[in-house]
Amino acid sequence: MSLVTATIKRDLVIAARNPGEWLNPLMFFLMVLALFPLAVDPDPKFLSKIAAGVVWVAALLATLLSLDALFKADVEDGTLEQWLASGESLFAMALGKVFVHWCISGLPLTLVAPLLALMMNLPDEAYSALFFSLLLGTPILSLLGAVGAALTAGVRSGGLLLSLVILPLYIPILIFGASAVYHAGIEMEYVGQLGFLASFLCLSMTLAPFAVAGALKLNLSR
Amino acid sequence: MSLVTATIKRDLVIAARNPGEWLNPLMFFLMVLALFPLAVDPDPKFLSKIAAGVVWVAALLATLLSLDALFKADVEDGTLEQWLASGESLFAMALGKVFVHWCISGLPLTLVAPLLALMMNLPDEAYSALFFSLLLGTPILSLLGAVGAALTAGVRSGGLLLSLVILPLYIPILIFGASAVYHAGIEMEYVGQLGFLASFLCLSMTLAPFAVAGALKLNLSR
Amino acid sequence: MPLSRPIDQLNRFTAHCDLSAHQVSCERDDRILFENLDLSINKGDLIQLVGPNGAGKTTLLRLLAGLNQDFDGEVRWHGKNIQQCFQDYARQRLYIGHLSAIKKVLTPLENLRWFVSSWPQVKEDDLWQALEEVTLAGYEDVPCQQLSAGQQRRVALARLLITPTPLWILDEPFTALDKAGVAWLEGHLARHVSAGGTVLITSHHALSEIPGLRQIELGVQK
Amino acid sequence: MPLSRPIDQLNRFTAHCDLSAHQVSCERDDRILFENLDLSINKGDLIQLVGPNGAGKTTLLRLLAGLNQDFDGEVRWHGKNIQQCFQDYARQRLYIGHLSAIKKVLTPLENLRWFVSSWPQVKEDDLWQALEEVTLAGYEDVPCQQLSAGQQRRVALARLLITPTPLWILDEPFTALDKAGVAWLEGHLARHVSAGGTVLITSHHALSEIPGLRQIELGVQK
Amino acid sequence: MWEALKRLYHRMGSPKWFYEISAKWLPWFVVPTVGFLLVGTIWGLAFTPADYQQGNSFRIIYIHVPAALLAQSAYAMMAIAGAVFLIWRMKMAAWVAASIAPIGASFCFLALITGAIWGKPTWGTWWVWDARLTSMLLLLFLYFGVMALQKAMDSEESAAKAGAILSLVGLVNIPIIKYSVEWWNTLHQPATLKFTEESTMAMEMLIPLLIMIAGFYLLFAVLVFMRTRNQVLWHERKKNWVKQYMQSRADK
Amino acid sequence: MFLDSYLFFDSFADFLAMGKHGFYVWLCYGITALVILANVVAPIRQRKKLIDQQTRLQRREKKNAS
Ligand code: HEM
Ligand SMILES: Nc1ncnc2c1ncn2[C@@H]1O[C@H](COP(=O)(O)OP(=O)(O)OP(=O)(O)O)[C@@H](O)[C@H]1O
Ligand SMILES: Nc1ncnc2c1ncn2[C@@H]1O[C@H](COP(=O)(O)OP(=O)(O)OP(=O)(O)O)[C@@H](O)[C@H]1O
Ligand SMILES: [Mg+2]
Ligand SMILES: [Mg+2]
Repeated sequence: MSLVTATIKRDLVIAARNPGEWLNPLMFFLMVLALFPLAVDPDPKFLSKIAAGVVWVAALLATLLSLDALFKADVEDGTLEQWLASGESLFAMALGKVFVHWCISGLPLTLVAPLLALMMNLPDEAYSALFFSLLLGTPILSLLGAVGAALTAGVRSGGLLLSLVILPLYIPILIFGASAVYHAGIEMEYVGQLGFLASFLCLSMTLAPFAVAGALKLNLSR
Repeated sequence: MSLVTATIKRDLVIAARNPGEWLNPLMFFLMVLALFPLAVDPDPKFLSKIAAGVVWVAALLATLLSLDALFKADVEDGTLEQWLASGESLFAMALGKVFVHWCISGLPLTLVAPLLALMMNLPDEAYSALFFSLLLGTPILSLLGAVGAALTAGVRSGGLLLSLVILPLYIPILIFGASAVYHAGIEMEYVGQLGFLASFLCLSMTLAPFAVAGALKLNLSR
Repeated sequence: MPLSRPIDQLNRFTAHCDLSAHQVSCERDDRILFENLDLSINKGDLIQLVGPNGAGKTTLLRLLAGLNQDFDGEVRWHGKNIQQCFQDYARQRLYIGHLSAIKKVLTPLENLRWFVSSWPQVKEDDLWQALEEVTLAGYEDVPCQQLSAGQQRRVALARLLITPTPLWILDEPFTALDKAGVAWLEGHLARHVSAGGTVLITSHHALSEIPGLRQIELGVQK
Repeated sequence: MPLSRPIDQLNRFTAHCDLSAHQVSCERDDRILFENLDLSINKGDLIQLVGPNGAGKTTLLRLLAGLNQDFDGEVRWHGKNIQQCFQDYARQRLYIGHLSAIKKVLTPLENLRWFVSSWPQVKEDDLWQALEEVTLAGYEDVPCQQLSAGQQRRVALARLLITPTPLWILDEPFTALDKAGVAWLEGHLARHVSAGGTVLITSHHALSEIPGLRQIELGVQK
Repeated sequence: MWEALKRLYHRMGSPKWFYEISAKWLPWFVVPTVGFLLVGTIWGLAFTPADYQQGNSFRIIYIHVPAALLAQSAYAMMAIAGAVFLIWRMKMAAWVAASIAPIGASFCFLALITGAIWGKPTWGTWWVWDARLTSMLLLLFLYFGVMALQKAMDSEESAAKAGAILSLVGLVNIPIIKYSVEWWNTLHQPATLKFTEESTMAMEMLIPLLIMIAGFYLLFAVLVFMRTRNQVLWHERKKNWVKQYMQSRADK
Repeated sequence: MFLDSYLFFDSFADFLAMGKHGFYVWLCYGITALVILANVVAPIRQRKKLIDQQTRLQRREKKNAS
């Protein structure tokens, strides 16, 4: 077993021992969704109109929050140092970490979103669009987020800094994701949006791990 | 100089050395505001309707995120242990910490919110309501948040757990705060909502520090 | 480390030490660490807890310092249960554990200033002298994150020179100190004891012969 | 700690050590830590870096391990710059720093399993034996957060029994170990050296006489 | 030719050379900067006729457009300097990148604030979620992210590398962000609010605009020079040439 | 002056008023002036501070050496 697969396995075991790691993003997602009707307007027609956007915003914020811990623990307890010392490919490591992160944040979120969209009175036609846009979009969120997390891993009060660094990069995904769902809701074509998400996913899958690896190396010279 | 004032001073110095501590919540606030038009609908009339709610939700989330670091650093580097060992009043310490937190998160947020509300096309009549509701509301957010932060201080991946613990407590403040602003916008009375916020502030100022002190003591028996 | 001046502040404390443990028992995870321990610690004692790793030295120390209430039996200060006279007890003993309570962004001087804020009689000048004595002269204005492991420990130990408490409770104080530092600390402990103070430490380090030295062995039964 | 079985794995490594530093200089914050250092480390060497706190021992160690590139000069492994043959070098040396890379929620066994994942020849049985040898038998299934400081260090040191690398680079490995542990580790280092391995450590601890022991003093000029 | 370029590159990598040559160049930049800005401002404010639709408020264009153009190209320059630093480890490039960040951010801020002020008389509102405004706002966020990251890092080396990585990731994303925001905007907002078309701009309005654009770019160069010179002094403070330089200033 | 004929405004008051848009135009130009000024002053002050600090340091070092 190589160090990469061992790390993936280890991180999944840790997540299994700390159910909070994957339950908390879900709960946060749920709560942000619940805030809107309370703060703005609980009228079902109104909600149905904003559902697509709000679900996507909530998913984005939930992912953002779970990112903070992605590398921080590894930096603090010396795991990352051992990674760097081991001489194995940081690219593979980055991809592995992102994969685990997606498994415990993006994936559960994607699976649960259709249920929660019920609360927001999402039009019936939009459910499949919601599911597929999240399925394609959340890995991008994890990939881009990992870049920010790696950059801010060694930094005090990194959580907010991370949001600052990452949010502008998330905008295109938000726009296309939300618009796919919205268009599905008014029975319009949404293949284009999904296509954009898919190609962006490919792009970020090839480029983001490089940036992550470079950023992690910053911890070398501490 | 007592340990409480020394701590307040020290924390303010630290915040001054790390401008991120108070700038980042502001930036996050701004960004969350920007997400909504992008994800939902940029139509000014529509925005003007949801402005009150969205500004309050964004303020709430920004405060929430800045809470994570409130006690965590103190627990990890042993400062809290020294506090407990010193035998000084934990109530005073809790109030002091909350005060500093409000100074570097709630206060700047309150001051900047009217400017940002411009971008959400908030009705002209609602500005003073926005300001005063935030002025009364953000200290409550800090106080209640400190309870959650103290409870989750010793916990791994506490950030999200904190949100879970705290969000339900934030709901009433959100409802009254947002409704004050919304009512001001449609030229209705909003003194009642502000009155609620004021009395809730008094209540939480007397009770929350006890809860914080109790929660911090949990860290004793580690 | 040269001792450049008479340690006048050692004689500042007026109270003397009278700490006793009565039938103290403690178990963790079904393993009994110690059982029905009786202990009496008085003026002029220098007590070293020894024992293999995991014997329960840290646990006993924290319990005697009043930082851990998860045990059976009683710890008394001048005949009273320490939890009943905690404020009084806290002002007469100094606890330095594994965590140093040092803020990394602050300078050694600023850190010390916080530590002594409960003792108004301590002068600014004393702080400078204390730093000089632990050979940190010249580092007064360097943020602590730029100090080496041993230098950071010295900042924490500088408190032994300025806080006028008779009882010192130290957990592994020799960690990370170089030879000169160890010699200095041993000398300093001896001086404190001979001036009527009391010291309670854990250390795997073999202390040189100091009058009054008593060893308590834990965890031999294992 | 009884040595219950012959350490056959020590002879598993085939490569031998040939590490050299050429004109290495390093400065931090305007202070020169060392200048134009030449060093040659070969098979059978046991090198102890000594020097006062802040002399630059850790810095030199990390630099020789290839974990710090912020210096002038060159470090070579078998005549090649270590950055050019990093993968090769990394597989032949073991670095254990201040941070232990131990995940607190995992058990000692799980932690070890991760550490050795790069060496497929290591058997599960070896892990159990290694834990037994560091007297952690019976703790295999206890989460590491419940272990004492010294026990956690033993988990990290158990790697010395299983990873078949000729060169060991250890930063303060004696920290937190009890007397028996120190004696065991000294013996183990001696055995490694006599079996043709190489050890490079920093320690303030006075090592007993071991054949091949060489001390390098840093930071005397200060 | 190639050799000459290579020599120039190596010299640019030398902080001392840069410090000395920039001292000679600075006046040659400052004078035209002041000239262009003065002429452009006076011309734009007092001599061009008012726009037949927007009246005199259109005079804001002489700040707004140059600032907006500059803010965008400054980001690209910062990212490219970052890349040069990452690839060739040229420290000068890192210092230039660090100097550009606050300047670019302040021009971005200028574009936004003048746009907002201009919006009030023309559109009756300070802010609308128009494509260009929104992507400008996101650009400002990108700048802030880079600056905050650089500030948060303890070591200068890490700060430079982190800033470079982030600005490169941002550079890849800028076209994507712009494209998505424009696509989103055409979706939601039919063209009710539109900037005046550039092609229809009269010559007498265009010339001062071009002068102002030139002035802003020159100003940018001057500011980058000044900041980079400080960076050089700071980072090279232990080198002999800086010590001697300080000494000679102290003796004077 | 010959430029007078090219001037758009008839009087200085007109110029200030900018046909009801004076507030917006002058606000823009004012803010711009401030931002540019701040951008110019900041590096100058930084440079001064840096040089002061370094020369003081060097003087101290020299004193220590001798
Ligand atoms: C906060 C508000 C605004 C922002 C952030 C903003 C942003 C921009 C940007 C980024 C450009 C450069 C476009 C390019 O690269 O080609 C630009 C150009 C321009 N803006 Fe604005 N703008 C704002 C408000 C306004 C308003 C209210 C007007 C006038 C009614 C206006 C008129 C123009 C004109 C005439 C141009 C140049 C024409 C062109 O390049 O197509 N802007 N603006
Ligand atoms: N948080 C905890 N939960 C459960 N058990 C714990 C916890 N902390 C410590 N223990 C157990 O208590 C025992 C004593 O730990 P303690 O830290 O007091 O040992 P120690 O004598 O200080 O050892 P060392 O010499 O390694 O510092 C250990 O065996 C450990 O397993
Ligand atoms: N991150 C850093 N930034 C700046 N200076 C640093 C940094 N880390 C260490 N230093 C400086 O480098 C010097 C050497 O530190 P190092 O940790 O190598 O010392 P050491 O010899 O290991 O000391 P110790 O015995 O206390 O462990 C110290 O004086 C410290 O001030
Ligand atoms: Mg212990
Ligand atoms: Mg060290």
